[in-house]
Amino acid sequence: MSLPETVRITEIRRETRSISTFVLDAEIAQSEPGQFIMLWLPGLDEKPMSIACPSPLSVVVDRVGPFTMALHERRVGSLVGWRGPYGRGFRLAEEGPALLVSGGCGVGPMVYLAARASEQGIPTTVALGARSTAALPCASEFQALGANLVLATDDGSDGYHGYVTDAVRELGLIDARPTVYACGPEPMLVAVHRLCLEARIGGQISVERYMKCGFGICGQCALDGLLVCQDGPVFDVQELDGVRDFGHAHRSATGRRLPLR
Amino acid sequence: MSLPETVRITEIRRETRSISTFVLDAEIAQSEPGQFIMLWLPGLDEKPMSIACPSPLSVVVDRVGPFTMALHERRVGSLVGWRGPYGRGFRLAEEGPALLVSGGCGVGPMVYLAARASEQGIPTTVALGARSTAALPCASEFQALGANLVLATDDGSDGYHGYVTDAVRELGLIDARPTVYACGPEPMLVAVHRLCLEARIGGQISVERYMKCGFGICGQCALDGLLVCQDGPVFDVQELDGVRDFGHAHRSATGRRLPLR
Amino acid sequence: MGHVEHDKLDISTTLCGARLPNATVIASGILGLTHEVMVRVAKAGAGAVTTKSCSLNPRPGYPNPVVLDWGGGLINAVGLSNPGVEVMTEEIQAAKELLAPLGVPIIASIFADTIYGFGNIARFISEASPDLIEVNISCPNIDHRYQHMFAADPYVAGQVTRHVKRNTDIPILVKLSPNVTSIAAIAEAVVEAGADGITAINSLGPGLILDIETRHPVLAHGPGGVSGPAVRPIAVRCVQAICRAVDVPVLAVGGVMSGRDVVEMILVGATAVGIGTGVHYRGIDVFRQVCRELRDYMRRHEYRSLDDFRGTAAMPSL
Amino acid sequence: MGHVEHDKLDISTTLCGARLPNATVIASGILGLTHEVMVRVAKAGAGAVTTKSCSLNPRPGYPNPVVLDWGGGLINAVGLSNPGVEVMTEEIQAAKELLAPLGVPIIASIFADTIYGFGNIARFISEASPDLIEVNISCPNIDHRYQHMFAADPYVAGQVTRHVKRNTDIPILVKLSPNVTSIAAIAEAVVEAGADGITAINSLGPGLILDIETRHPVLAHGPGGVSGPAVRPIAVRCVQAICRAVDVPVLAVGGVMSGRDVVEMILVGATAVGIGTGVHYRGIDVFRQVCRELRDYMRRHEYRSLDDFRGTAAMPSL
Ligand SMILES: Cc1cc2nc3c(=O)[nH]c(=O)nc-3n(C[C@H](O)[C@H](O)[C@H](O)COP(=O)(O)OP(=O)(O)OC[C@H]3O[C@@H](n4cnc5c(N)ncnc54)[C@H](O)[C@@H]3O)c2cc1C
Ligand SMILES: Cc1cc2nc3c(=O)[nH]c(=O)nc-3n(C[C@H](O)[C@H](O)[C@H](O)COP(=O)(O)OP(=O)(O)OC[C@H]3O[C@@H](n4cnc5c(N)ncnc54)[C@H](O)[C@@H]3O)c2cc1C
Ligand SMILES: Cc1cc2nc3c(=O)[nH]c(=O)nc-3n(C[C@H](O)[C@H](O)[C@H](O)COP(=O)(O)O)c2cc1C
Ligand SMILES: Cc1cc2nc3c(=O)[nH]c(=O)nc-3n(C[C@H](O)[C@H](O)[C@H](O)COP(=O)(O)O)c2cc1C
Ligand code: FES
Ligand code: FES
Repeated sequence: MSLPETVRITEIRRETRSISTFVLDAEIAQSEPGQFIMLWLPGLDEKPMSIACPSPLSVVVDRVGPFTMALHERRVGSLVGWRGPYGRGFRLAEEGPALLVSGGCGVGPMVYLAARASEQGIPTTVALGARSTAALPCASEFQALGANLVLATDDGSDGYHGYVTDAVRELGLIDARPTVYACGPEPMLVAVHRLCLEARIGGQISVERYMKCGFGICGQCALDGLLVCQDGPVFDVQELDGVRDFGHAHRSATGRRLPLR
Repeated sequence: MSLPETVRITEIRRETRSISTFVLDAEIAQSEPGQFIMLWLPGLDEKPMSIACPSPLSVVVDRVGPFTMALHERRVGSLVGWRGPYGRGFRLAEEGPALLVSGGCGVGPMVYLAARASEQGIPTTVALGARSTAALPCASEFQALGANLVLATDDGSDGYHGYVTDAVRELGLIDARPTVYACGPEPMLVAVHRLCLEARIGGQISVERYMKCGFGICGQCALDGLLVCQDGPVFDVQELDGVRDFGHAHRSATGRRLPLR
Repeated sequence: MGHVEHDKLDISTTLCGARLPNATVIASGILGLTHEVMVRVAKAGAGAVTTKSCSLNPRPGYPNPVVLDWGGGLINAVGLSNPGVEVMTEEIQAAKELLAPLGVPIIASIFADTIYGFGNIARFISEASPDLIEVNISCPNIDHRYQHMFAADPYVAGQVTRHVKRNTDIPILVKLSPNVTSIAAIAEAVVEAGADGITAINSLGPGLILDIETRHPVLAHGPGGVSGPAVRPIAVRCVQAICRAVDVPVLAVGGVMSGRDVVEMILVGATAVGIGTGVHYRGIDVFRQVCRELRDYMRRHEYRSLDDFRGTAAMPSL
Repeated sequence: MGHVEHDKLDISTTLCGARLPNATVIASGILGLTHEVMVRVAKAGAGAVTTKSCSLNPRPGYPNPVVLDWGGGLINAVGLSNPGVEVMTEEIQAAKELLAPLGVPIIASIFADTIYGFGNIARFISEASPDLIEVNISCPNIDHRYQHMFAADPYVAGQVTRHVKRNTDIPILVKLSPNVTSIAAIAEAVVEAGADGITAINSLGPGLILDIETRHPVLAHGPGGVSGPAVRPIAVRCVQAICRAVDVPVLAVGGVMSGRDVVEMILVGATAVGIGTGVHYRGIDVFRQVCRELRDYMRRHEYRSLDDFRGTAAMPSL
């Protein structure tokens, strides 16, 4: 059964100008970092959102369009629906350190993953990229979890000046041969993908595609022959090797293939 | 779910000229003596039959009309359907001896009950009534179970000459204040009912009424406000006290109330 | 505003003039054969009882199996067995007397195989003075001699309604079938013809289930009407479409198992809610349980009566 | 007679001239959007693949939720989203090439909002040379501007069929709706008009499910078509009625989850069997699993091919 359960928003934490964390009056009994829920605004629409915390269920949402804007207008006490968890999440490698690479709104699942890594005593570095200081979300959460935090801003207003993937490379963050976990804009993911293959280190990458059902029925989220909602959203670097659409094309609500960005 | 399961008949044992035991390739995981199944002859009809043994599932069937006649024409290997168990069975009293009173085709549940009583080490007498010796079913089964067997025949060809209830009374079978369990023609049941009330001993009586659903939905098996298929077929003597239809009226397939016999 | 007291919650309703202590009704064909059992159902908490559909003459119905649980609900082809109007009249009279002190009304369900026949049976059954008459024009298991159900054609459905109205002063509910392309169009036709209210839905289909080992249908009749949880979304949609189309009370039936389901029906506009298959899943006690769940919902939402939320479902694109 | 060898069991079938290595087909609207995924489904064991229904122009469909699991199956109102015939033609061509070595045919599903439109889209899609064309005249979630589905009226259904036939040489299956009083009458009309085969059923209803806390329908569109286990008895009955009424192959769809369900459809006369919601319950691997279960049944009954038992259901009273 996957009917949305409607629950109240119990807390809204502003992370940046456009990103907030929404805490719901719900718990997910079993989930993995990287899995997502479908978040429903009754009468409007329903969209995939990564689980940032399973209990209380929280999502970190960037205001980018009609749905996320409407969500940002909701107040504590508003009713929203959710169903899930869906998809395949990150599988934390037991050996070696973890390097979490996150850009933009890709931060949600990383908060959850960092918490899980911290629980398991895995030494963790979080490389967080954004346009500017003001757009860097959840930095304090990562610090509270004991992660080593590396910031990168496009405008150099904080941390490394430039792309987060360049920071990873130039600051030697892969020297310790960590397993890399990445979530964020696709160009960043492509860079991480290349990095992992070149350095021959393990990597897992969370990919976004347009979703309708969320559970492997509609075919809307196809990435070549892969279904992002069910086979992903997290893929091993190897699984994405040779995937034609990765970094190149996504599909609109009609199913039409469109070049990325 | 109550769809009939179709299974093969694995054995047919002739008990009397008109009564046979049919053994099916099926087991009932949990049941009580007195509970019944609905036995289906695909393309023909489906009728209630008491469980004579849960494993392998067996019924003892008297040839009285079209359905039972058709069943008696089936051979080992024929497919029949069954669903159940249904209803409320006998609840064996832990204290004191058991007296099983059975007439005609009421013998099926008694075989099961005697087996249960024997398992529990309850001293058991079985009073078995029929028209003549040739019509006395399952006598050897009861003996094999170690029950004290009292026979009664209408024509005196074996055992007590007369009704089985008179045998019970006159042979002092209730002197040890047993709990009485009865199944058979309704006039016999009425006599047992009266006997139990008069002697102030516990009694449980299995009643038959026309059944359609077998699970409390159609209302066809109504005995006053009781549903025989669900509240019965086994009732405590007390529950039947004051029941207007008991011994007096039953209902046909239309639901019309008709005088008994 | 504080919480509404549980016992101040009013779950009564008025259905075509009949006052129901609560909005639950036992559906026709479930336990409605004899007065003692109907009284037992009322005592178990039903707000109204409906008789098994009754015809002029007694009918034995089809051989068994006539109803089975197939996993998603029930499938039935009972063949409209009933003892005939003469016996049913007595049952209704006996029931009325015993139901009166409970304040529980009785609905007499009738059917016939001709338009005129419906008028006849309505006249006869009226002698028993049931509180309401439900006109069953929608049994999916009719003999194949009749090309269509009466409920499949707006004109025929209207004619049946007219004949019944001409033969009784008791308010009538016309019971509709979901096995049509537009149930709203049928509803409009029967209301136009004088129906005081509508009952919807009768069983869905018919459906067909085979035993693949013997290759026989599991029901003796072959196909059978489907009811229970599997039909609930269809029933809710039908009730919603009817409530939007016509202005008479609707007795909503189909797959109602819980207080949640009752609420759903009332949200789309139902006046009262029938329960059939729910009796199988939750026992005769289903009425009391459902009422408790309904009250829990009302308390949580601070509704004091069913009117506070009846028909308030948000319907985007209809 | 000894047991039939498992690998000698022939579960292939011929559907309007197209040879299917096994009788299972993925139903339209399930994973049939892109050629890579369709090829994956074929590799997972489907005997044929069907594309998502395609229209002349791209359609984004309704907002989410468009499909949900409600317990008895799925409810969907996708709004017939598709990338339009131009893109779909490319997808079909790409798929054909990759499916050919597997021996798996492709069925192109089409729809339009006018009778003439159906002819148009049939002409365009034929350029991709799909093995079969499935004409979807039966989506229950069409815009309310259209009073009826095309599948609700024998005349209109026949006219659509005629226009499609005039515009293509590829054999066509017409996909029918269960939301009519007599699906057999519609089947007769489309066969009379030239349909080479029939697909039945499309989703049931529509149904409606509310979230009682917010009082909103759970689907953004409001009502939605019901599929899955809850509709299987209805689908079996429809297929049985169609097979009795007309003499063309029937692709049976609706609630098929297991080999048992495939057998049931074949027993009432189906030539091939579609699976949609089953992919949700058992994964893409459902095709392989179902074929194994089908073979187990055939071995037990010593059937060597589907012809050995097709249409052999005992139907008492129909
Ligand atoms: C698995 C997954 C997890 C996600 N997790 C998060 C998260 O934790 N936080 C967050 O802020 N965002 C997340 N997103 C992205 C989020 O779903 C979109 O930002 C949101 O749908 C935008 O909707 P909109 O109406 O606000 O903007 P729009 O203007 O409609 O769209 C903006 C962008 O979002 C994408 N988008 C729109 N609708 C969908 C859809 N139905 N499915 C997928 N993408 C869509 C569009 O392709 C477009 O690129 C996730 C997406 C996926 C696929
Ligand atoms: C709970 C219960 C347990 C039973 N157990 C046994 C048993 O173990 N062995 C056995 O031989 N018989 C048993 N019976 C009786 C058996 O069901 C009938 O003998 C059988 O239905 C007769 O069918 P027929 O077509 O052969 O005869 P018919 O000529 O149709 O009927 C003969 C008699 O059986 C009764 N009967 C017919 N149909 C039904 C029905 N659907 N439900 C109930 N009674 C019916 C009639 O009232 C009539 O008195 C039981 C009945 C009930 C209610
Ligand atoms: C065994 C059975 C018998 C029925 N008999 C009748 C009947 O006689 N008259 C009638 O109008 N409806 C009859 N129905 C239909 C129910 O009244 C009801 O409309 C239908 O079952 C849907 O409701 P439910 O899902 O709550 O059962 C019958 C249903 C069942 C299951
Ligand atoms: C999400 C979803 C989308 C569907 N889209 C289409 C469609 O585009 N065209 C069509 O003819 N049928 C469509 N259907 C109906 C299915 O093809 C099928 O007829 C129906 O679901 C019944 O089969 P099932 O129970 O196996 O799912 C869709 C069904 C679902 C669940
Ligand atoms: S979103 Fe529907 S298959 Fe992935
Ligand atoms: S046989 Fe149907 S209620 Fe007892």
